[in-house]
Amino acid sequence: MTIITRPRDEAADSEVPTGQAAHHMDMNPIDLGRIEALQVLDEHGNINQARDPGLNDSELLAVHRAMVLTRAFDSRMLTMQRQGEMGTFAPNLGQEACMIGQVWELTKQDWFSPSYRSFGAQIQRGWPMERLFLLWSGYHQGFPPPEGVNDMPFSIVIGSHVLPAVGIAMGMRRRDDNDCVVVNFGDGAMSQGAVSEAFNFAMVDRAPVIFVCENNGWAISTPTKLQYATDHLAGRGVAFGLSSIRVDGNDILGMIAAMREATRRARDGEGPTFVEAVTYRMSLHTTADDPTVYRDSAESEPWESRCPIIRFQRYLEGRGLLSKDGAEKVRSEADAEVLEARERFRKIAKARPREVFDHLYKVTPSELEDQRNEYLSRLDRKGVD
Amino acid sequence: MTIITRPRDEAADSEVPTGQAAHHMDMNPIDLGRIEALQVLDEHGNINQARDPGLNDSELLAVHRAMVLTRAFDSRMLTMQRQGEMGTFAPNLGQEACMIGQVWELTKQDWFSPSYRSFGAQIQRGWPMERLFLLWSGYHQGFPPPEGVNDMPFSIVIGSHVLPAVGIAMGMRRRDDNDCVVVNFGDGAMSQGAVSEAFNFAMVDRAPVIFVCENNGWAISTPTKLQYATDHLAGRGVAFGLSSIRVDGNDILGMIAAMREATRRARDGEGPTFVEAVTYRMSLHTTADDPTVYRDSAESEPWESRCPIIRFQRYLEGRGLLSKDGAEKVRSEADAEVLEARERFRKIAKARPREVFDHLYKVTPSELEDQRNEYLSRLDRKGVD
Amino acid sequence: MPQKTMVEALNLALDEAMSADESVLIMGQDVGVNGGVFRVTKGLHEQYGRDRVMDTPLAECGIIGTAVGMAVYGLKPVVEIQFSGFTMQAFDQIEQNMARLHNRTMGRFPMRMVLRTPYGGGIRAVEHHSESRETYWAHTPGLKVVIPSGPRNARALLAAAIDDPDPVIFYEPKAVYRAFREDVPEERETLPIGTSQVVREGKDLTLISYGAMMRPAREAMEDLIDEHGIDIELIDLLTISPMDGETLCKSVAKTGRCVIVHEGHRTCGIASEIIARINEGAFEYLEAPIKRLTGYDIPFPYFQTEQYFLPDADDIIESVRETMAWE
Amino acid sequence: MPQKTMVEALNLALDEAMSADESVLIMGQDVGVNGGVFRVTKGLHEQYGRDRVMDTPLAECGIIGTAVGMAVYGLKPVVEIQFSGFTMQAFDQIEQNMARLHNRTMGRFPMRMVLRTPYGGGIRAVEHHSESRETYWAHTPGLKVVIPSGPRNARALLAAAIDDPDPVIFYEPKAVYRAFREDVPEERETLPIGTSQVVREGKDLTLISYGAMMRPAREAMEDLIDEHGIDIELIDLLTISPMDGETLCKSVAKTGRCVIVHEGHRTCGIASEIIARINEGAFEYLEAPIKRLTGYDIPFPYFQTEQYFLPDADDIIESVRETMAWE
Ligand SMILES: Cc1ncc(C[n+]2csc(CCOP(=O)(O)OP(=O)(O)O)c2C)c(N)n1
Ligand SMILES: Cc1ncc(C[n+]2csc(CCOP(=O)(O)OP(=O)(O)O)c2C)c(N)n1
Ligand SMILES: [Mg+2]
Ligand SMILES: [Mg+2]
Repeated sequence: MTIITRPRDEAADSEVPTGQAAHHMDMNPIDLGRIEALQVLDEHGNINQARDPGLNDSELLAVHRAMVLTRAFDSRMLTMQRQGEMGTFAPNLGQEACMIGQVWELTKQDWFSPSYRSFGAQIQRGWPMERLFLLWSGYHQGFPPPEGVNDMPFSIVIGSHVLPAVGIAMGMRRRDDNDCVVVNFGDGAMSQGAVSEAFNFAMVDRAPVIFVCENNGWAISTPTKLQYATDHLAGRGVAFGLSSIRVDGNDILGMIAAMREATRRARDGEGPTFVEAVTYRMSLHTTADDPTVYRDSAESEPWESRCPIIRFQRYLEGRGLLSKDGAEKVRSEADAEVLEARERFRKIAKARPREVFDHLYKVTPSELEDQRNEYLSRLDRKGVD
Repeated sequence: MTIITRPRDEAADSEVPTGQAAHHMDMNPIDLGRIEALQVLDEHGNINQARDPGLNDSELLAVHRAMVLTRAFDSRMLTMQRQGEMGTFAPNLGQEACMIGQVWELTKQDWFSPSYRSFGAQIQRGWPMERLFLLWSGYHQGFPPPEGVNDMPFSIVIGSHVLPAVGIAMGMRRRDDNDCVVVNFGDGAMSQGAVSEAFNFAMVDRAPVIFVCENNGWAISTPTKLQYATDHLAGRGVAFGLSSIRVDGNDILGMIAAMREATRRARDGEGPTFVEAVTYRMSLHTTADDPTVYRDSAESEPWESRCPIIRFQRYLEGRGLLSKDGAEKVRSEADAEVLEARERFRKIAKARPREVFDHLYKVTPSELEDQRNEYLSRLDRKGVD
Repeated sequence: MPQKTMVEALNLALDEAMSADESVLIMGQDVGVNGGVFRVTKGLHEQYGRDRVMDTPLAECGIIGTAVGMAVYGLKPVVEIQFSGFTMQAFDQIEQNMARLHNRTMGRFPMRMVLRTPYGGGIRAVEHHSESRETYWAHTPGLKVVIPSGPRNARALLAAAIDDPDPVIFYEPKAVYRAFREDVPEERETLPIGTSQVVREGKDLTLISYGAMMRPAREAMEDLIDEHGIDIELIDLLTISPMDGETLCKSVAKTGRCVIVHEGHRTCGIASEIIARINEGAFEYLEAPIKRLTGYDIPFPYFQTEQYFLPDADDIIESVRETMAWE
Repeated sequence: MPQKTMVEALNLALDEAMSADESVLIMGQDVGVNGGVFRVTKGLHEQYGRDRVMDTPLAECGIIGTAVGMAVYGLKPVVEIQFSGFTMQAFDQIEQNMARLHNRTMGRFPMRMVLRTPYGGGIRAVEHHSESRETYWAHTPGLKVVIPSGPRNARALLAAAIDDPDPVIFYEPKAVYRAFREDVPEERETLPIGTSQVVREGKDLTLISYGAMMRPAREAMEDLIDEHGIDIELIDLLTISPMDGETLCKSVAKTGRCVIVHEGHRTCGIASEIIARINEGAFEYLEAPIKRLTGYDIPFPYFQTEQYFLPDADDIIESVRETMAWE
C-alpha cells in the first residue's frame, strides 16, 4: 500500500517529552516526501491489480447496490423538495463512491461522523431512510443516530464536528480497543482553523481517526482556486505528521483500498490518516442554490463521463457479474425501497411541539420547567397539541 | 537564495477561478519538495559565504549593539520585576538574534506585529524603552505604538494577532505599494487554528506578509514534542503553498539573510513567506513561571554555547571589528541607555484612572457618558484624581 | 419612490457606499459572482472587482481577523457572515480585536468596520441558521449593535453603520429580507445610530421590539387599538447597543406599563437589560411588572416546530392584555 | 478540619473525582507536570498518568472540541482553560456542541463535562486575563454556570459539577485562589447546583453577589449592620444559571430593596437578569429601584487602574445606603 508513512514514528508517549532536544541545529534540508495518487479502477474500466482490495463477487454487488440506492434516495429527495415535502438539502449526486467507500470498512463498533452531504454513507451505516427524510424535513426525531449505530448526528456548521470526532478517537485510544473513527467533510471545511487543530490533536495523541475530505471542487460558489492556493489538499495532512493520500474519489475500489489501509493503521495503533478524495459536485450545492450563476457547464460536463456508478457498472459487466438488465433491476429495486421508506416516513412524520424542552438537559432544571409551562399554555391557547 | 518556491506560481487573480478543472485525475505522485535549513554563521564562527547577506562594518556593529541592548533591557526588566517595579513579563534571553533579525530589513512604512516576547524587536522598531516599561508595569499608555512606528500593539492572546497582520498585508496589496508586514509568534501559537487560517488567507490573496515563528522549544511547560508531532514546523507553511524556510534563529546573519529574501519576495509581489526560526527559551516563560518544575537543566545548558550574542561577537572579533574591551563597552553603554530610559519611565509613570472610558469609541456614546459620570463620582468620593 | 425589499435596500446602501468611498470593501463567503447566498451583494462584484468584493475562504475567524487588519490599515471592510450562527467561529476576533483594538491603542488606529449578518428564525432552516444572539454583542464593550426592521430603515442604518467611526454589528432580520416592499427614497438617507424610534405614540402601554418581531408587534398593535381599545405606544429599538434608555424610560414614565418582544433567549436577553434600565429610570411610574415575551432558553427548534417558539401577534396581544389587567 | 486555600480545595475535589471514577480525565494547557499555571492540578499527573491528565497543544477550540467527543464516548473530561478570556477561542465548540449535543441527539449521547477556568480581576494581570463574561454562558441554553466564592463551597460545587449529567461552566474567582484559607472537611461534600445560599438573613435590604465579589460584600455587610444599623440579607448566588429565582424573589419580597454586585459588564449582565426576575416575581414588594453595582461597559482596565474599576466594600456601602434612602 502506498499511503506515505511519516519519517518520525515513535509514539508520543514513548519517552519523556522534550523541547528543543538537539542543541546543534540539523542543517540537512527537510525532505517533505511524496504523496501517492491512488486509483484502482480507471475511467476505461482497467484495474490496477496491485492495488485492488480484492472484494469477492457478492461484496462487489453489494457495493454497487449501495451506490445505486444512494442515488435513488438523492433523486427522490430532490423530487420531494420540489414538491414542498422536503426542506433545503444538499444532493450528493456524483459523490456516491466517496459515500460508500469511506464507511465500507467500518464495523458496528466503529464511529462515523457525517457532514450534511453524507446521507449515502448514513444509509450504508444503518440509518433508516425514513429517519433521514424526517431529518431533512425539519423534524427533531430525524437527528439522533438510531440505537446501535455509532454515528454522530450530521454536521451543519462547517468543520465543527471534526474535533469531536478526534475526541472520540482519543477516548478509544485510552480504552485500548481496536475501533476507529471516520469523519467526513468538504474542501471548504479545510479552511476552518478547527480542522487544522483537529489534525494536530489527532497526531499528537496518535488517535485512531481517519479524516476523509471530499474535495468536490466547490464550496457553494467558491471554487477551490479561491479556497486554497495549492494543487492539492493532501499536503495539509503531512504538515501535521499524518499519513496522507490522494484518492480518485469517483473510483469506489480506490476509496475502499485507501480506507482499508487507513483503518488497519488506526486499529494497529499507527495513528490517524488523512484521505483527500478527489470528486466533483455534479448537482446543486443545496436546493436553495443556482450553480448557473457561478459555474460554467463546460467545467461540469466532462465530469459526467467520470460517473462513479457507470464506471463501476462497466467493470462489473466486464467481470460478468452484472448485465444491463441486471443493473436496471438494481435501480428499480432501489427506487422501490426508497418509496417504501417514504411511506413509512409519511406515517411517522409528526411535529411534536410539546417536546422541544425535553432533551436539552438530562434533568430539566426547575427554572426551565417554568418556561416550559408558559410555552405549553401558549400551545393550549392556540389549540396545538 | 534557498527559500523554496512553490511549483504553482500563477497569481490567484490571473484567470477565471475554477473548481475541479481537470476531469482526468492527475495520477502522478505529488512531490512535496524540500525545505532548506539555513545557517550563515555557525557555532564555531565559520561563515557560509554564499549565503552571507553582506552587511557592511557599521551595519554589523549596529546589529551587535541592538542585540546587546535587547539583553540589557531584558535583564533590567527582570531586576525591576523582582523589586516590584514591574509586572509579570516574558524574558527573551537567548532569542536576541530572532528579535533583531526579523525586523532588520523593515522600513518605516512596513509594519510589524509583535508577540509579548518581542520587546527586543520593538526597541529596534523605534519603541522608546520607557514606553515598554510603562506597558509591562500596567499603564495603558504603554500599549499604543508611538507615532511614526507602524507596529501593532503586542499580542497577549496567543495567535490572535496573526490574522490582523495578514489583513494589513491584504490592504497593502490592494493599495499597490511595496511595503510588507512581519508578524511574530511562538511554536505554541502554531497550534491555534487561527494561525493556519492566516497562512491560507495570506496565500490565497498573495499578501505581502512574512510569518516568523520563533520555535524556542517550549510553550510554558509544554515541550514541542507534545505541541506537534513532526520534526519541524516549516512544513506547515508549505501545506498552504507558502514559500518556507527553517533558519538557525541563534544566527543573526542567517536571520537577516532569510528576512532579506522574504521581504524582497513580498515587495516584488511574490506573496507570503513562512520562516521557522529555531531557537531556545533560555530563561523563564514569564516571571510567574518556574521552569525547574518541568524541564531538565541537561536540556537547557548545552544551549548556552549557542548564545547568539557570543557567537556573533566572536565573528566580529575575527573580522577585527570588535575587541573584548569594545564588547564590554557596548554592554555598559547599553546598560546606561536602559537606566536612562528607566529614569524617564519613572518620571512619566502615572496611573490615569480618570481616562479609562476615553478611548473605547471614537465618539463616546451618551449611555457610556452616564457610566463614566457614575465612575468619576466614585473616584471623587474616594479622593482619587 | 421606488418600492424595494430589504435585500434590495441593503444592496443599494452597499452600492452607494462603495461608489462614494474607495476604501470601502466587501468580504465574505460567496459574496462575489454569487452575490451572497441571500443576494444582498448582487452585482457589486461585476462593478467593483474582485479586490473590493472578495470571495473569501470558508473561515469566519479568518474573515473577521483579516478585516480587522484592513481596518487598522485604514480601509473600511463591510463583512458578510452567511448566518449569524457562524459568527461563533469568529468570536475571539470580534471580542479581542474588533471590539478592543481602538481602546488598546488609545485611538491610534481606526477600527471602522461593519459585520453584516442575517439573524433570526422563520425561514424553515436547519439548526444554527435561526439564531438571535444579539446579547453576546450587546454585552461586549466596544461594539455597536444595530438591527433594522424594514427596507427603508435598513438602508439608512447600513449607510450610517458604514459611516460610523466605530465597529458595528449589523444584524439583518432574514425573515424580513423579501417579506414586503417599502418606499425607499432615491437620494441617500441615514438614520442616527443609538436612537430608537417611537413608531406610534400612545398612552396605555409601551410595546418595545425590534427586527423581525416588529411585524407581529405592529399587527398586534393594530388589533389592540381597534379591538381592545388599548392605546399602544410602539417603539422600534433599531439600535440595541448603545441602548437608547432615555426614549424607553420616557415612554414608560408616561404609560406605566410595558411589554418587550424579541426572538433571542430570555436569560440575560435584551429584554432583561431594558427592564433593568426602566427599573433605574422610571421605577416610580411603573404600574405593573414589565412583561418579557421572548425566545425561551432552549436552542431554536427544528423547523416543523419553530412557529410555536417564535412570538406571534396573538401572543403579543395576550401579553399586553395580561399586563393591562395587572393591578 | 484542615484549612485549605481555594486552589487546594479544588485540587482535592479533582483528586477525589479521579480516584473514584476512572472515566474522569483532565485536559488543558500545562495541567500535567506543571500542575496548571495556578497549580490547581498539581500532583495529579504523577498520580494518574499522562493519558488521564493531558497536556494539550495550545488550542482552546481543540481542547473543548476533543473533550466534547470524549464526553460523547462516555468519558467525563474536566477541562482547564488557562484564563477565561481564552474561552473565546472555543466559543463555537461551546455554543454549537458542548451546549447542544445532548439536545441535538435527543439525549442519545451523554454530555458530561466540566469547563473550569479562572475568571475576574484583582491580580494585576495584563489584558485578557481579568474577564468576567459569565453572561455569555448564562445566555447560552444548555449550559450550567457555577461560581464558587470560597474554598469550601468551591470543593463541594466542583464535586457536584463533575457528578452533574449536563455540561457545566465552572468559573473560579482567581482573586480568591490563595486569598484565604477555610475549613474544608476531609469527607467528600457536594452542594446542589441551581441553589443559591442565603449567607445571612436580614430584613432591610437584599444584597446579592457571587464569586470574588462576595468578599467586599461580606465586608460591607458587617459595616452596614454595625455602623449603619441596616439589617442586610446577603445572598451568594453560587449557581448563575439556572438561576435560583425563587430564593431571590422570596428575599426581596421580604426586604423590598435590593443591591446586586458583580464584576461583569453591566449591559445584559447577570444583574439585569436578576432585576428582570424580581420584576416578575416580587414586583409588588419593591420599595426602591434595584441597584446595579457592576463592572462598566468598557474592557477591564490595565492593572494600574483596575482597583478603581472593581466595586469595593465602600462602593457597596454607598449603594446600599442610597437604596435605603430612596423613597
Ligand atoms: C461555519 C460555517 N460557515 C458557513 C456555512 C454555510 N455553508 C454551508 S455549506 C458551505 C460550503 C461547504 O463547502 P465544502 O466544505 O466544500 O463542502 P461541500 O458543500 O462542497 O460538500 C457553506 C459556506 C456553514 N454551514 N458553516
Ligand atoms: C489563546 C491563549 N491561550 C493561552 C494563553 C496563555 N499562554 C501565554 S504564553 C503561552 C505559551 C506560548 O508559547 P509559544 O507560542 O511557544 O510562545 P513562547 O512563550 O514560547 O514565546 C500560553 C499558553 C494565551 N496567552 N492565549
Ligand atoms: Mg466542496
Ligand atoms: Mg515557544
